[in-house]
Amino acid sequence: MENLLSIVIAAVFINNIVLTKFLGLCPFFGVSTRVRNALMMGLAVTFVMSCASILTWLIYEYLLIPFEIEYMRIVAFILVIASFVQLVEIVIRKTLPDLYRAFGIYLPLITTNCAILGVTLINVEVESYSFVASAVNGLATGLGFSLALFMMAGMRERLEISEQPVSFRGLPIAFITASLLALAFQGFSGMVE
Amino acid sequence: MKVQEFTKGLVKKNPVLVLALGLCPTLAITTRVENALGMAFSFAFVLIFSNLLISAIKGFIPKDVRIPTFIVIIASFVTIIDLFIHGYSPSLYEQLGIFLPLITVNCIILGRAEAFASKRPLGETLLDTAGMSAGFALIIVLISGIREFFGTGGIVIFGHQFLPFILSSPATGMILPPGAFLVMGILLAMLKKMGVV
Amino acid sequence: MSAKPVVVLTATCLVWGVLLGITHVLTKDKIVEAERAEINKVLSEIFPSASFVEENGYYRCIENGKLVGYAAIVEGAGYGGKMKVAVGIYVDNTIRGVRVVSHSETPGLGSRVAEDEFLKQFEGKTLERVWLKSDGGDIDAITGATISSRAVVEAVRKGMEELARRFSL
Amino acid sequence: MIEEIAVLGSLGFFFSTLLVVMSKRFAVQMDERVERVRELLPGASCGACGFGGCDDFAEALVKDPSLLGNCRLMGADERRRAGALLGIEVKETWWMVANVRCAGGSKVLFDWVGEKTCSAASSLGEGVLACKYGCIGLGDCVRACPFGAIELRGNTPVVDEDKCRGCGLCVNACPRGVIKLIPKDAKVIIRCNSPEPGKVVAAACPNGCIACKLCEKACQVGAIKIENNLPVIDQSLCTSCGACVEACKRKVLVLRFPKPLATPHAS
Repeated sequence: MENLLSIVIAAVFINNIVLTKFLGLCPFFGVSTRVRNALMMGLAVTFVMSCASILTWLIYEYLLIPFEIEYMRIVAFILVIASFVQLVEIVIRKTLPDLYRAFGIYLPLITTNCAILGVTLINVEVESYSFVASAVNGLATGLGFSLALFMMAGMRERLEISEQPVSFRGLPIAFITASLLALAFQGFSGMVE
Repeated sequence: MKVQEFTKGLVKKNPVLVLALGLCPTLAITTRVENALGMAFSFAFVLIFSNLLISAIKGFIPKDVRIPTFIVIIASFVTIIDLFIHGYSPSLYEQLGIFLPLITVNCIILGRAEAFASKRPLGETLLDTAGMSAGFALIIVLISGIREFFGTGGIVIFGHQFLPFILSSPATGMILPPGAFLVMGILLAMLKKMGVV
Repeated sequence: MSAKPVVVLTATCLVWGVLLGITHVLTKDKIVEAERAEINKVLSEIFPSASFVEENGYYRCIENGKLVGYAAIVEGAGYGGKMKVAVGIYVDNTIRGVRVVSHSETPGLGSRVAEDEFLKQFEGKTLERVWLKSDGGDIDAITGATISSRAVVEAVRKGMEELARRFSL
Repeated sequence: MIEEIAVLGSLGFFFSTLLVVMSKRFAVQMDERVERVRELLPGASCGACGFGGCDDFAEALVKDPSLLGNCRLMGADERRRAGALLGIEVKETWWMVANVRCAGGSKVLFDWVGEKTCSAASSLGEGVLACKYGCIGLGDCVRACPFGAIELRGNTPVVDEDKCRGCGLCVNACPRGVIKLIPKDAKVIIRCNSPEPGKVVAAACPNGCIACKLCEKACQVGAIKIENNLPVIDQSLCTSCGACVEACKRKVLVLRFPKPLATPHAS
C-alpha cells in the first residue's frame, strides 16, 4: 500500500494537478481573480474531489471490474460525479442557504471541471491506488488545486493594479504568471521516489 | 446569417482564445503536432455528434436530469472514439493518454451543449459545432507547431519530417508545462495587439 | 412525483449501454491484437528472429524451434512517473537486450535513458553486474539523470529476478 | 454485452430516482413573488440599498415593500412594475448623482512609482500632491463603479450622469473624499475639496478655492455661503442666474443647467 504521506506530498507539490498535469485550467483562470472566490472554489473542489474519488473507486472495484467492463469507466464516473454535484447543490441550498449563496455559483461549474474526472481516472487507471490511497489522493489533489488557485489569485489581484502593457492585460498576463508558478513548482519534481 | 455561424467559431468567438474554454487539452497535448491532429479529430467527432443529438432531443429532457443526461450522451461518444483509437492507433492512444477521456468534461462541449445546442435548431447547431471544432483544431495545431519546433528543433508528423532540425540545442522547456503557459500567454497578447481577439 | 426524469435518464443510459456494448464487441479483439502487436514489436527488437510464447505476462523466446531465451516487460517508477522496460535474457541468464517501452521522463534529460547508447551497457551482463557504477556495478548513469538511470537498472533487475524465479534458471 | 446495459441502466435509474426524490424532499419553497421581484432588480448587487446584494434585497422587499425606494439603480418602469407586484403605489423620487469636487492642477510633490492606486499614493506621507485634499487621479473610483460611469480624462475623473446611479460606491472608494453625491437637479456645484485657508490653497493649486467670498457678495438671493473655506450652495434658493460663477476668478463654481430650469415639481 503506497505510503500515504508520499501521496499527499506528490499530489500537492510534485505533480500538482493544475501546474504539471494541466487539469482544471478553465476554472483556474476563470475564478482566480479574487482571493475570496479562489478559496471558496478551492474548498468546493476539494470536497467534491474527495467524495468523488471514494465513490468512483467503489464503483470501479465492485461494479466495473466484476463485470469486466472497465472501458465503461468514463461514462459511469461522469454520471456519478454529475449526479453527486447536483445532489450536493440541492441539499446545501435547503440546509445551509448562506453557504449555498457563498459558493453556490461554483457548484455547477465543478461538474465540468476536468480535474475531478481526471483525478478519479488517475486513481483507478494510471496509479491504480487502493481504497484509502485514492481517497487520500483525492483530498490531497484538491488541496493542491486550492493552493495553486490561492497563489494565483493573490498574484492576479496585485497584477490588476500594477503597470503592464495594454495588450497583456487580463488573460495573457495570467498565463505568464501561471508559467512562472509552474516553473517554481517544477523545482519540486523528483523529490519523492 | 448561416455562414456567419460557422466562421464565428474560427476567430471572433474562437473557443480557446476568446471564450477561454478547453484550456486543459490545448496546453497538455500540444507537445507534438501529431497529438494535436489526433485530439482535434476526436474532439470534432464528439462535439459535433453529441451536440447534434442533444439539439435533436432537447424537447424531451426534463429540467431535473438535464446535466446528467447531456453528460451521459457526451461520455458515450467519447467512449466510442476512445475504443476506436485504442484499437486502431495504439501509439496515438498512448500519446493522448488521459486527455482522451477528458474530452467528456471539456468545457467547450458541455458549454456549447448548454448554451447553444439545447436551445437552437439542428442546422445552426451543426454549423456552430463545426465552426467551434475548426477553431479549436486551428489553435491547437498552431500552438503544437510552435512548441514542437522550438522544443525539439523540428516537426515530425506521422514519421516524416516537415521542418529540418536546424536548432542545434532545442529549448526543451517549451515541451514542459512552463513553456506551454508561456506560449499561450504570448500568443494571446500578440493576438490582442493585432486586435484579432 | 413525476417519473419523467427517471424514465428519461434511465432510457438514455440503457440506449447508450446497448450502443457501447456493440462498439466494445467490435473493437475488443482489435485492441487485444493491437496490444500484442506492440509487445511483439518491442520484443523482436531484442530477439530479432524469435517468436514469443506468453506465459501469464512472461515470454519464452523460440528461434527456429530452439528455446533461445526469456523476456519480460516490467514497470518501474522513474523521475517523471511510471516507466515500462522490456528485458530479454539468454538461457544462461545473461542479458540479450533492454528496451524502454514507455516513460514520462523529462524530455532531453531523463528521456535519454531510452537511447541505445545507455541501453547497450546492459548487454551481456549478469544480474550481479547490473548496478550503477556509483553502486558498484558496470552501468554508468547518464549525467544529470541519475534517478531515471537508476529506475531503469532497478526495473531490469526486477525483470531478471522474476524471470529467474519463474523459469527457475 | 448485457453487463453494460445492466450496470449503466441501474446507475442511471438509481441516480435519477435519487435526484427526483431529493429535489422534492429538499425543495426550497421559494416564494415565487421573491423570484419575480428579483428579476426586476438590476442585479448589480452594489449594496447601496443596505442589503447583501439583490437576492437579500428581494427577500426583504417581499416582507416590507416600502424599502423599494432604497434601490437607486432601478429604472422608472421596473420600479413601477415591482411596486405593482408588491401592492404599493410608487412615488418618483429625484436621484443623487456623483460629483467630483476637484478640477485637478495641484503641484505634484514627487513622482509616484508604486502601486497605481489612489489609496496607495495618498498613504505615503501627505500624499503625492501639494494639495492634501485634491484628486490623485489613479482611478480607484473608476474601478469601484459597477456601471462604468466614471472615466479618467488626463488624471481627473469625469462622471457620465446618464450612467451614474448614485449608488455611492465611488464615494467610499476615494481615499480623500473628493467625490460627493449631489441631487440630480443641483444647479451650481463646486470643484474644490480643500478646507485649507486661502494662502495654503493658493500655494498648492491654481484652481483651488481661496475663500475670497467674491461669490458670496455676487449672489443677490444669498444662496451661497463660505463655510470652512469652501462655498456651500442652498440649491432651493439658487435661481441659477450664474452671477457667482462669473465672479469666481478661479472657476471653482460650475453652472450645471445654463438656461434657468422650471422649478421641479416633486410629484
